[in-house]
Amino acid sequence: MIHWNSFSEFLAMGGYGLYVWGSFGVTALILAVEPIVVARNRNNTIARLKRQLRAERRITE
Amino acid sequence: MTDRFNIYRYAAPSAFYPLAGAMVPWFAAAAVLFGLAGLWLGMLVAPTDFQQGEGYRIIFIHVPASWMSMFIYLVMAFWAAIGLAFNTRLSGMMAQALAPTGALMAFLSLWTGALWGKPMWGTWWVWDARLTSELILLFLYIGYMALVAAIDDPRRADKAGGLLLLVGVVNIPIIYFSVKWWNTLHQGASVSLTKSPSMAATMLWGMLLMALCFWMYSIAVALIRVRTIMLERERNTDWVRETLEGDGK
Amino acid sequence: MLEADNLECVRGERRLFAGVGFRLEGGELLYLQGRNGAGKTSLLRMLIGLLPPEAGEIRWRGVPIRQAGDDFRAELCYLGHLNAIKEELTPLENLLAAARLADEELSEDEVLDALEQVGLAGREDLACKYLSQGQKRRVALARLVKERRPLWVLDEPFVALDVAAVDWLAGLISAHLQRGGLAVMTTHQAVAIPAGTVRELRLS
Amino acid sequence: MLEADNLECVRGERRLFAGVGFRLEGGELLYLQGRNGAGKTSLLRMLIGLLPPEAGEIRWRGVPIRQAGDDFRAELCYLGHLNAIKEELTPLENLLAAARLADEELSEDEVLDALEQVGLAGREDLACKYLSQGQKRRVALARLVKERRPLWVLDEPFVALDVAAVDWLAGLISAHLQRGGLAVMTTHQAVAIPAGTVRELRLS
Amino acid sequence: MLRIVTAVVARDLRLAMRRQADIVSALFFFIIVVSLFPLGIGPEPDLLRKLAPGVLWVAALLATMLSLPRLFADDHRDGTLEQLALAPHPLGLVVTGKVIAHWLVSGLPLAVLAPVLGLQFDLSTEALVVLTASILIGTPALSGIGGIGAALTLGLRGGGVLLSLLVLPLYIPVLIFGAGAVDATVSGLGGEAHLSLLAALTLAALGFAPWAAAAALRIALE
Amino acid sequence: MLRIVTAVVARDLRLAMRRQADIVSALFFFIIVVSLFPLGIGPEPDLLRKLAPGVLWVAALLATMLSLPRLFADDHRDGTLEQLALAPHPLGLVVTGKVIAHWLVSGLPLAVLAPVLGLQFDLSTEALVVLTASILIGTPALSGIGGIGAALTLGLRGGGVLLSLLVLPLYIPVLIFGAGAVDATVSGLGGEAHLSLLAALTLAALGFAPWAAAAALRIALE
Ligand code: HEM
Ligand SMILES: Nc1ncnc2c1ncn2[C@@H]1O[C@H](COP(=O)(O)OP(=O)(O)OP(=O)(O)O)[C@@H](O)[C@H]1O
Ligand SMILES: Nc1ncnc2c1ncn2[C@@H]1O[C@H](COP(=O)(O)OP(=O)(O)OP(=O)(O)O)[C@@H](O)[C@H]1O
Ligand SMILES: [Mg+2]
Ligand SMILES: [Mg+2]
Repeated sequence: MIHWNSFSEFLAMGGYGLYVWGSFGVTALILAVEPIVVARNRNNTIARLKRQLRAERRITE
Repeated sequence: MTDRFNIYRYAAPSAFYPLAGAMVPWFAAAAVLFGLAGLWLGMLVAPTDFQQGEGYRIIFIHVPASWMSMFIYLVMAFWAAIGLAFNTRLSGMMAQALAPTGALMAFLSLWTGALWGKPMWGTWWVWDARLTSELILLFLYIGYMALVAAIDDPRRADKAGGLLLLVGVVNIPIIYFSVKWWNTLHQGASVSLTKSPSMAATMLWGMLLMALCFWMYSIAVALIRVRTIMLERERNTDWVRETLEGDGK
Repeated sequence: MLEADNLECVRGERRLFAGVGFRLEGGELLYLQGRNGAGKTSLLRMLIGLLPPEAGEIRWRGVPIRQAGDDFRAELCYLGHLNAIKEELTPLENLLAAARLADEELSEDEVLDALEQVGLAGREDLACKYLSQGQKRRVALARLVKERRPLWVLDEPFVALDVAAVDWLAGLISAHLQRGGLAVMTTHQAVAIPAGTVRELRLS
Repeated sequence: MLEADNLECVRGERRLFAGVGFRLEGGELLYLQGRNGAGKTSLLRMLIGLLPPEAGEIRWRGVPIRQAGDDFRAELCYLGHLNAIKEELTPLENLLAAARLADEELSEDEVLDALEQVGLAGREDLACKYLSQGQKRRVALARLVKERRPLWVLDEPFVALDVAAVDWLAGLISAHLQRGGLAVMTTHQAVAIPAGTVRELRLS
Repeated sequence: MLRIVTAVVARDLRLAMRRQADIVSALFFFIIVVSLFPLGIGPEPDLLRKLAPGVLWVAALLATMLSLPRLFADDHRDGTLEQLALAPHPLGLVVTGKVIAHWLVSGLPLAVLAPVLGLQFDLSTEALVVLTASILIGTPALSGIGGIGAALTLGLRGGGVLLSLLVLPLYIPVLIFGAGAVDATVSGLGGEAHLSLLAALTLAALGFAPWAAAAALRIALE
Repeated sequence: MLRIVTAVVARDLRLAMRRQADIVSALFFFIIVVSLFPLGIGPEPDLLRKLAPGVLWVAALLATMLSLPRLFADDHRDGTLEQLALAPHPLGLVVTGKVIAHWLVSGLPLAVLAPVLGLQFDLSTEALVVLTASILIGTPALSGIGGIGAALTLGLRGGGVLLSLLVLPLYIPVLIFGAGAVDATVSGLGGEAHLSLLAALTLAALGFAPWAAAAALRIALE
């Protein structure tokens, strides 16, 4: 059922390796990096807001 | 006020925030599953294309990315229309949360298309109608993000950005139909609801699974982003304070 | 005639005021007071419908102004801290253009007359960019001379005016009130308006 | 210290004034009066060297200011009716940048202190475009708090300020005069400057 | 209704006349950009003839765009825009007037000048006629769409460049049909189809754009 | 002396960062203009390769020029320029600082981006290197000369277009040598001669322009 005979054949992609893997590589990179950036952004925001909230509490108390 | 919140129950950020939080893992998991299945079908099982050799496998990301880039813009425009008509706070945030992902999808469509074009057409880039309008779409995304970033008052930014989205939405049909209207290098739609698909079943399934993967992925990322935006925007409301005092979930 | 209920103003993170309300009838002047940054200009912009209030409602002749739309605006005259005059045009041209854009009939003679009243006789044909601060303000104020719309909203109208012009303007506002007009005004200068009922509203 | 001889000002076709002269020593305030358009702003711009007079001469410490050049400007502080603040920058950044460009040493603490004095505590980090008219003016005036250069030239400094701020500024000018400074000022508002000799010059 | 539109047009034209420089300089900008190209590219006549439609249209587009930032900015800065927004008639009418005035000052002169510049590129008479027609028909759409961009970026510092970013993508169809019309004529296919598409674009833009721009202005004034 | 220059540069850069949009959008303007030409002209690769140097340089020139009107206008409008003119050091130094900041914001990013856009036009590596070098060397001259124009047209309404009118003729030598350098490389002649002429132009412009601009500013302030 699997179409390829060997791993190197898979990598070569019938001579189109550069183009196919270039596409898949960049896509994988972007789809991996975006969630990381988004999650980091979220954690930073939460940390900053918590800090602000605490500072505010301290002033009003 | 209260009855309005009942009508638009989940249009209220305080109600949407936990709901979105609960949905994220499911969409993320679905994205991974669909992705693995799609890659397996597309990269390992699907046969060689008789015209394009193995190079055609780029289709498994090129087409989903192209579809998503257009679809996300439509969704943003939909939210913008809702926001301008009913003045709901959530809609602007949704549009903003979607924009970066949409821009990335447009970029991926261009990138993979360029990498496909080199072996197939012998050039990275031609000034063909579809390619050009996809480029315009990328500019529209960037323009939207730049406009929203340039306005500091978030509510004004939402309204102005929404207006821009509605104006720019005319570009979507142009991209989609450009291949029909101008007879050009780029290939026409081979998947359509009315005609039976003209490609091998494994290829088709691989592509559809990858499309679902991209779809789930976009929803998951946009939901995380919208939750961040909500906290930031509503930081002075009670519900955000309570949320922050908990664990932020 | 002009009512405001429970207005709330939020700018950025800051709540400037909340629960502000008043009721103004013909012949009355509302004198808005408050320190710098209290929100006077913001309140005025709400009253004329340029800034949507965070909460509360403003009614003119019983109808919410958002709904009244053009009907409300047809009875309103606003003078902000910007003069709304074109530097390249002469005072005469400025006033004629303003009248035409506001859909009012105003003849050249009437305009010349108004300019003379504000002490700009002899400068009708000098481009406004050559005028002094106070003279520019006078051109803006000349619009009020023939103004018969019932509601005047004035943001710091006395700024840059010399003593004589301040007196003149105070008289003009009085006459408007005596004709049964309404006015809402802010100013940091203590200026006595001779006629009409003066109500004060303090933002803080 | 500051002398003006026989100044003449012509704008366009119009001779605004001629034969104006005065002499100002340390600790003295020159209070320039005149109706709108009399030429007060024009005279001030001559004194600081931005507008060459039609006739006459201005001397600082006995040297004509055209000749003195940078030496004169190093002792001069001018505040026009424009605020000279950047709308995008915060008050803090504005004042620091202004000091650095005028080649003065000013620490962040000093600036924060000045801002607190003008009543902008809590707004140090808000971009100036969000400030109210009066608050913007206060940012511009905050430059004067630490200002030790001997000659202050102020064009309508009280505009847009509320009563408390007017009093504060009058006090600041008095202190400057008591330190032996000179000041030239115009204003249409009657404001008493408690200390120093006040000389008046009326243009008409 | 018409009275308001004409009043706005009259005022804006008078202002443009007073500034004089405006009209003349948009034209000169057009001329200079068009003349820059032969300098940057070199003087081969065949090459130039091929370039002509594209270069002329891009230059027309840039010249129109350059004057956009000031479409509402002056009125905004001196408070006139507030007064216009407070006038008792739809703001869309006022914007329509301003768009018309903008076209009269910046689009029309380009159409007048285009054939003269086209001669420099050795275009045939027929191509020149189509060029003029396409610019005449297409530039109102540029003014209309530009109005939306100008309104959206109003009051934002750095607006000028942001404005180009927003507006240029929307200008591209106009550019394609406009240059396409001339191209088609040059290659003997006839430019009518392109021209009628261009006319449709312009009608759509003029009917729709002023109201979108008016909505954007209300947002900017908040 | 240096302190003043750096103080001005620091302030202007901070302002640019605050507006964010500015830097990004000048770049995108560049990208968009470069992409417009193929749209107007048609997609033949051979033709496009011939156009590349001219188009890229004209676009760089326009992108620099677009941001010129605001070089002094903002400072003029809010009164900062008066204060700068009253500071106890030569106004020319202040102008030098502003010109440097302008280049950092508008010229430098263009040089970074130019090779990527050059790829779209199918240029060789060598040509791309020379293109980048020419833009890097040439744009400071554009900022400097532009400063004079900006100062001369300061406070004149309609200044933006008038400015282009004044400045473009002075930009032409830069354009010719800049595009010429790339052209010479493409046709195998080597671009060094052009590049060194360009460098000479830039040095002359940077030494002389700030003082001319300062003089023009004093006149504008009268
Ligand atoms: C940068 C260049 C390219 C861009 C921007 C681009 C854009 C798009 C877009 C927007 C779609 C989705 C529209 C639809 O489904 O009808 C699409 C689909 C497609 N593209 Fe491209 N494309 C590019 C290059 C290429 C190349 C070089 C090829 C192949 C030689 C190619 C082949 C396809 C195919 C086969 C589809 C699927 C059509 C279908 O089945 O519906 N594209 N492309
Ligand atoms: N984004 C923002 N964040 C925080 N505060 C803001 C923001 N925008 C505006 N403000 C505040 O809103 C107020 C605006 O006040 P407004 O202009 O209405 O005052 P005013 O009463 O007219 O004052 P003045 O007497 O000086 O004219 C100011 O205090 C300003 O600091
Ligand atoms: N080109 C010109 N032709 C004729 N008159 C001119 C010209 N330029 C300026 N003026 C006049 O010069 C005067 C400028 O006055 P200036 O600004 O110095 O007045 P001021 O005393 O400061 O007034 P204010 O109290 O209103 O600030 C005005 O009366 C103005 O009309
Ligand atoms: Mg105010
Ligand atoms: Mg004055």
